[in-house]
Amino acid sequence: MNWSKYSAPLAFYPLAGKMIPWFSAVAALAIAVGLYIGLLVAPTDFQQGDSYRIIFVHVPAAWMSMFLYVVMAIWAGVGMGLNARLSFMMAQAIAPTGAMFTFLALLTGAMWGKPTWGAWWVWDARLTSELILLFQYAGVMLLRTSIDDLRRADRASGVLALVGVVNIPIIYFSVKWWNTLHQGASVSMTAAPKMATIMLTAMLLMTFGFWMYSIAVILSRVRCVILERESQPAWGNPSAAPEVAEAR
Amino acid sequence: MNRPSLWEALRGVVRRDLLLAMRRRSDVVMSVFFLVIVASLFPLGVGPEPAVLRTIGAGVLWVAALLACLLSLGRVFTADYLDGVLEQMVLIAQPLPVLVVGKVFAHWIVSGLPVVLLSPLLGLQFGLDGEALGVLVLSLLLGTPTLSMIGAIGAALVLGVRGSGLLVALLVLPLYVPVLIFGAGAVTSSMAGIGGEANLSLLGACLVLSLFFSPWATAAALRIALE
Amino acid sequence: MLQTVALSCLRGDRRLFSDLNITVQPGTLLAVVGENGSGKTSLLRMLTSLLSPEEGAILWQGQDIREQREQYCAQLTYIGHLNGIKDDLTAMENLSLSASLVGDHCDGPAAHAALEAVGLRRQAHQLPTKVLSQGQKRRVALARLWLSARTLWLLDEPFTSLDTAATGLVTEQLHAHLKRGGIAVVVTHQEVGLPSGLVQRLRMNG
Amino acid sequence: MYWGSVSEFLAMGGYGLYVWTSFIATALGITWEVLALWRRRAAALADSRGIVRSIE
Repeated sequence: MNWSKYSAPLAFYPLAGKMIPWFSAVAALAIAVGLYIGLLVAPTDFQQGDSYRIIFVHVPAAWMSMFLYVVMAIWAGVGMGLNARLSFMMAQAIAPTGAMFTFLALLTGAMWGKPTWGAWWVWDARLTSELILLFQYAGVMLLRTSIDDLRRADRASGVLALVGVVNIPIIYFSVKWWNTLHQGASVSMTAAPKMATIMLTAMLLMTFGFWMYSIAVILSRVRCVILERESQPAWGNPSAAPEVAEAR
Repeated sequence: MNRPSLWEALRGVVRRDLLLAMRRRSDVVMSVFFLVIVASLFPLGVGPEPAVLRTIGAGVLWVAALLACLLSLGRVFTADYLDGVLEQMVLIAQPLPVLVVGKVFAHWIVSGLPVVLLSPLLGLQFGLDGEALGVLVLSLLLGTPTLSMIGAIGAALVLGVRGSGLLVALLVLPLYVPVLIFGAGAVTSSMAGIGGEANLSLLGACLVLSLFFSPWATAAALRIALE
Repeated sequence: MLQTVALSCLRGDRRLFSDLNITVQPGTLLAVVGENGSGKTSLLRMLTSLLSPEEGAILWQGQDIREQREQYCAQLTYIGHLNGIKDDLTAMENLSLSASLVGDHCDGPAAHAALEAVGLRRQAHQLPTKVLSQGQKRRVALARLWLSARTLWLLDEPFTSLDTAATGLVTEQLHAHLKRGGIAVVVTHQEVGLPSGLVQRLRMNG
Repeated sequence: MYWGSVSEFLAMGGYGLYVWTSFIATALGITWEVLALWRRRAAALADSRGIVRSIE
């Protein structure tokens, strides 16, 4: 599998550069329209009042945080399976954006929780798994930065990302189980059972916008990673092959 | 062909680690001592009301067991990595994941089993009574091997990395959450009269799952660390 | 027969060597020499299958070692620059445990004989290796060669911290191994005292 | 348009603090990420010793 090892990152660099403006433009458009509908057009929710508008950023951020983690793990898995450096670079580029969305999901979740449940934080299954997800993003990034050898850093953080993918659903269901057991506040983030079409439109537009934004940012970051890695000193000037002296 | 049988290799790995643990008994004593101290500090911090202690008891003991396991993780592979025994183990002509199970089993005998055996005594400190004590021991018996299995992944990932002691905690603790929930949950639900069976069977499921997956991940991490 | 085909090695971002083609025939020894950091140890670790090659392949009896890892491991004895012995165990325990772990035949008398063959006197056999000198520890590690009936020996600087007498003993054992039709790859910075017809030299340039 | 006046819009039915904190935090997060990437890119380009010209 030599096809992707040296050529791919350098061939991908200009391609990514061409795609970034398009994704950025689509992202800006979708987010602008989504904000317009969500903040200006959509009516107040009769149960929750206007605090429900937080879901227009909260839900997309939470979805992106989980989605990006899975995508990161897939790239890492592909990288290990095919020994492809570009895959690891993609995984490396995804982590910070995913972590940021996780953080935003937690923050906006607290903002939504305070007026809705009267508490900044509840040990709800979704919030808890989101918190653990943040720790896992941090772990993957920390492990990468603590290992000096790039190849090893790629692979070790890849293994961790893959292990984490198994962990998140287990945590989700375990906390859910735990909550029902304690019979505490049976809370759910999707408190609105039948969301009006207009609200749903705004939320889907925002999600689409966040998604496009993520692609643009990740492509831009992977370009930085390619630059940083490929411009290391002594890259690509192989020393002479060793001489073999037969039966001296 | 000079090839050990799988059973021979597995037994050899366990035997060497247990022999080494016998030579360095102070390590084992220290992590047990740590557990006792942590468990004893909580009543001093929370206050001596028996009702409060009984409600937090299971959680505190489980967290203490988790921390004791975490502290001992450095012993699983680090010394072997530094003196070259690990690379010899990787070169044994048998599947590495199976040998990893041997290493983890030896680690559990040395660090997990003492916790299980000591837990009824510590449970008494928190006013846990007969049935709850039994469930506590059973939950630790099912849970601590899982902790060792999962912890081995982290221990293998951070081999030779600077600041590995703190890093392994950051990597492994998020993965310990389900075990903690089910383990402590088993005791609290049995005290609440619901019975701990559901939680215990979930703990068992976690153990089976970790027995299946963690040796592969650990073996992959070991090969990566040795490159 | 051990072969490398268009082998190249990358450490970090440094290319240590590329397009390396060597063949080691049964009954011969490949001495890998070169300055520090030239990739000698990396080459040896690739030959053990611990390090996977960036490009190219290593063939054992004509087949890629990655496709037959366990069969291949069953035929090699590797002694790295780390001794692979435990400080808290005695020389005897170390030797018999490491031999039985890899599947070499090793009972008490055989282990004693191996330790004596490498020049460790009886009194040292039951001491924890942490009280032994560097040279003695190296001897404990190398004693495995007297228990190994495997075809391929991969040794990283075997003569480090050995005195002349021990160097001679190890060289003799290498000679006996080659005469049995074995193959050895030895990373070393000193001459291997073997008949020149048996030795092939590979010089690595940094 | 749903809202009657700007002040009504800003008040968000009494939930202004929570709603606006969420939206502004998200905006700040995105802005921060884009700026950080911009600077990282500038630094990477400065160190790249003309590798970009050779590949683009």
